[in-house]
Amino acid sequence: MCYISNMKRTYFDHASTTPVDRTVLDAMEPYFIEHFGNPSSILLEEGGIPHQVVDESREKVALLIGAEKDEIVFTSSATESNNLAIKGLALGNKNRGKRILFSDVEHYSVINQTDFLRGIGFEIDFIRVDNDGLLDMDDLKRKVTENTILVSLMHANLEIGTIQPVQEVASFLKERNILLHSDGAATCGIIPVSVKDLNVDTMTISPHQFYGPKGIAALYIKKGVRVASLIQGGYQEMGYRAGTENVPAIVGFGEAARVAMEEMEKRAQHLTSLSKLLREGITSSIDYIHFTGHPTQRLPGHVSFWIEFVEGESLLMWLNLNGVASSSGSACSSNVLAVDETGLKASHVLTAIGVPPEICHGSITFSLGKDNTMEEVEHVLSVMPGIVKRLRDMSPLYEAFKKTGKRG
Amino acid sequence: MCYISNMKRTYFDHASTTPVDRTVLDAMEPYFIEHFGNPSSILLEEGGIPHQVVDESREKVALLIGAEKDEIVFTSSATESNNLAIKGLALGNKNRGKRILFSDVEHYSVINQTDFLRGIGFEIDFIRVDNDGLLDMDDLKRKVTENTILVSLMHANLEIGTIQPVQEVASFLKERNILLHSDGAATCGIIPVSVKDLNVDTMTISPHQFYGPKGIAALYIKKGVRVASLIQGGYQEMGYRAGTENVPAIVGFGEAARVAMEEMEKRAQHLTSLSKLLREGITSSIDYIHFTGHPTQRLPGHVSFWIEFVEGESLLMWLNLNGVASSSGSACSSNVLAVDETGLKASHVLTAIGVPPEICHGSITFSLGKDNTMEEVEHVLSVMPGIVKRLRDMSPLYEAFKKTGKRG
Amino acid sequence: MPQGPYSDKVMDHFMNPRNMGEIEDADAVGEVGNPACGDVMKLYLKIEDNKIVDAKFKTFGCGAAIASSSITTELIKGKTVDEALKLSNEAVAEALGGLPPAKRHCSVLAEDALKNAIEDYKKRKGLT
Amino acid sequence: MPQGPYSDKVMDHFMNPRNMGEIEDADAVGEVGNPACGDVMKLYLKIEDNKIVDAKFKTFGCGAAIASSSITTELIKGKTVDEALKLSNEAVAEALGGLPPAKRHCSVLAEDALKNAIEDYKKRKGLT
Ligand SMILES: Cc1ncc(COP(=O)(O)O)c(C=O)c1O
Ligand SMILES: Cc1ncc(COP(=O)(O)O)c(C=O)c1O
Repeated sequence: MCYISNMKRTYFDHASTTPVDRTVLDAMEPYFIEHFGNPSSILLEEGGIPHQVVDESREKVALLIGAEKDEIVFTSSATESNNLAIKGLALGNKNRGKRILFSDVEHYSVINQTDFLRGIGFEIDFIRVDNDGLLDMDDLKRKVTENTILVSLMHANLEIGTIQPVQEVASFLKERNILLHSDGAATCGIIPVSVKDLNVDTMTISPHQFYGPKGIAALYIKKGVRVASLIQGGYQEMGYRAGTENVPAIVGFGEAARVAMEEMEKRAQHLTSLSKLLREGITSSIDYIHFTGHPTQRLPGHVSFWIEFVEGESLLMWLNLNGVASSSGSACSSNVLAVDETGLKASHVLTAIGVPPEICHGSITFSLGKDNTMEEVEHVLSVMPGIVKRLRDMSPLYEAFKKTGKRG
Repeated sequence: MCYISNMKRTYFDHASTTPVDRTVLDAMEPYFIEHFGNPSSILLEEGGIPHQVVDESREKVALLIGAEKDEIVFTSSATESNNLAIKGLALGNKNRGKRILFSDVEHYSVINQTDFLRGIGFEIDFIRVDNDGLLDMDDLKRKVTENTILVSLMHANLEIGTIQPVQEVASFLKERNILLHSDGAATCGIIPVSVKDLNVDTMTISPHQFYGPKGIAALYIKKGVRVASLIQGGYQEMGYRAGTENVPAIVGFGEAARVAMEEMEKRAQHLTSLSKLLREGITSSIDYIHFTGHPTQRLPGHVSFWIEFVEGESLLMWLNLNGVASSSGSACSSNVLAVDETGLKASHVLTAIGVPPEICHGSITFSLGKDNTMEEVEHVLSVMPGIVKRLRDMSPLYEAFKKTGKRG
Repeated sequence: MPQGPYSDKVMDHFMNPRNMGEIEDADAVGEVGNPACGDVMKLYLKIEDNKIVDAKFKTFGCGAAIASSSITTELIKGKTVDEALKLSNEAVAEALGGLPPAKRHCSVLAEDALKNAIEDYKKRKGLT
Repeated sequence: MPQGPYSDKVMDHFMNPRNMGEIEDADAVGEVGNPACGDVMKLYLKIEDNKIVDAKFKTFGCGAAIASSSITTELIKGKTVDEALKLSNEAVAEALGGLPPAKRHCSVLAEDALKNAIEDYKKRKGLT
């Protein structure tokens, strides 16, 4: 779909995935060929270095979130971590109760477990969020029952950027002896995270959102918390997750974690100043625009909004044609390759924050990264108004609005 | 544990893992940084090439085993593939019955699912093998009941090398409408495999045994067969397996599959001639040695045995000190880092083929690879007799045997 | 360069929509879709002697919806009303070089918009 | 180079076992373990004036078992029988620079072999 070839790209979709840092890739390289050995073969010379570097990476990942080394379990993705956490906590604690609560804005890798969990005897309910995307504490209190064993509340949502009051929720739950899983895919490696302060029982960490490799992630499991394994086999990852260790990816994860800790403050400052400009620029040049998520409790470098009379996928495609990569919670774009139309529902996150589906037709998320520049922000600001105008000129809804002053 | 440093290594443990081929790593490289995009972001230019190469790799993997492209689901490891296959087939077909049969020689990633499956209401039974490790068809027939929905029979076992009569078992099962999963981690990419001829419903494929990367594997799922997903989330892998695709690893898998197909015959010939020499050499220089597995229906380049009065771990360690990497089904070596002694049971595979535990104390497996040489075989043959003598001289069991002529 | 989910034809019509706009004195107007579902198509026809002499559209929707509207105006121009009525959604999708399965409903929407407009025409003419 | 599961001390005793062999005219012999479990240790002692003047072993088993036997012979040589009896498996493991958890039983086996040999000695002397 490259019509305007050779155009310099402005990548504002770091929430989706990031390139691997050169230093991270360099760290990984020796473990494909030179030190390719199986870390479980510890009686062989070939296993020695791989075993050791897996251990060192575990330490680095633990440091990033203030955990102990043996509280870190490597998995293959944030999705797997979320599945291990929720199914594992559910199955490991099923004698204490069968009721599980998800926030309304959890990622698909949490909410789409609902059918599986119901199929094996659990009961799922959802907790509301307010218009800024923050968990509704009153609704939480209403929905917690004697039978409740587990709550899943993500640390931050990548579509709207809101950071949840995880610590506050944890305090409430601990008093009732209810477990708390938090999906930190959007926060760990990006903002400071301390699992001890947050007081969570499990937390998902995903390096391909902070310049680490894909195909690897981790789950923090607090010492003493019972988590049943989802994938059984050999005795890797202290029995929580079987399968030969993906050594190069684990090493890359460790290196990405180390660099992220070192540069976190610097990166966040850069992101915050760029996104401030971006937001201000959009606000002043486009009317009928609505920013989503919490105004201050949000991810750095994250700007999300929807625009009246503009459909998300078309906007995303036009931005792309102008060299800008963004993402869209639009009904269409997320699942355009689905086998049928069942994937084409409005974003559950937008619905949850009360965005009216008859006026909003998809949001756009710009998630900036450490290598983005002021020039890139200016480029986006220079193309946005024209695209919006073009799409509105073409829209019968906008035509009707102009004639009647009425929406929807 | 490198006491004899700088010694040239003879790597005879390809069954455990292989180095990544240089051509495979070269193929992977562009997808870490240059084409790092998320393949699901197909409306972005960044997603185009990643999406396309994932598709091409799927095709290459399919070709390797005679499947259709859309019958290949990427997972993170052979272990995950076995878990997806067995739990997925069980849950996807639970209305038809609750009984599942495993062969006695399945890998841990199959047999260690027993507790999980029983916990969600399934019944597991085991099918015996004969002394060569081949499935006992009579025992299969005895154990199949009306309630049986699934049998798991690996294609070949990496500890003893025996290749199972999968096709024959499939024919028997198809008549009874029973599903068949086969773990092809030891065969796909090494010997010719046709899922159509074998007539299996699902099959595991693992590239890190044939010079592909770790952290990626696949499950063949025959069209029309119901497999429930184990890891839910976004709509990747046709819904069978959620999570952002591990693009570089998938590309490496595809490339390894392509090269494996091309070189399979050449590699097998080389392996067969080397392993013949190795076996003959060992036979003529060491007494009281017992080769395991089937004499002819076995993996190329695979030599496995146990030696009376010689303990497996010590033998493995001495081989290692002499520059030779092997693996051992020895009680000790496999789980020396386990948290307690529960891992120190005799190999279930040796027990299954009727090796007496009071005489056999661990087997050794030499699994050769494409880059091994005649000189390396000769090196192993030159050090083996001395090591065996040394360990026997030290053994009170051998002392007793020499004095009394009695074993055990 | 690799192909995205959309054919070159879809991309061409998305980027350079044909006959986009309004016909002030249209002889027929069709409007289908629902803002809550994310797609609304409005089709304007100028009809002389039972022949479609001009067609324009306005569409709110995704790339496939815009392309489907655009190609539909091209396909029907110069056709008689009866010929136009025979235009199926499959023909629209085919003229676009195919649509992803999840986007087939966009071609259906285009067919519906056309039928709706022709109904309007017949109603105005007192033909129904 | 990275450390394997075993300490340098264990590796040293595994590769260069001290006092390996038989004492033909031993004053005490202890044998513990079970072939089916994979470890058998045999300890030979030469005892004069209640003092262990020589000790040798033969061991069938893993690296940790061999090292545990070897270090035990070193630790008890020159000790009185009563002093030797105080040797604990923890002391054996400690003298080896530690053992992996799954291998602790090997030091227990060494302690048992020693106790077994001293029992044999006492029996021969009519001390029990
Ligand atoms: C909050 C959150 N959790 C989990 C995931 C799943 O990550 P992956 O697809 O890498 O498994 C995502 C993906 O964007 C996410 O945003
Ligand atoms: C036959 C078989 N299946 C599955 C596996 C598991 O492979 P992995 O550890 O790569 O998941 C192995 C590992 O050696 C194996 O031999």
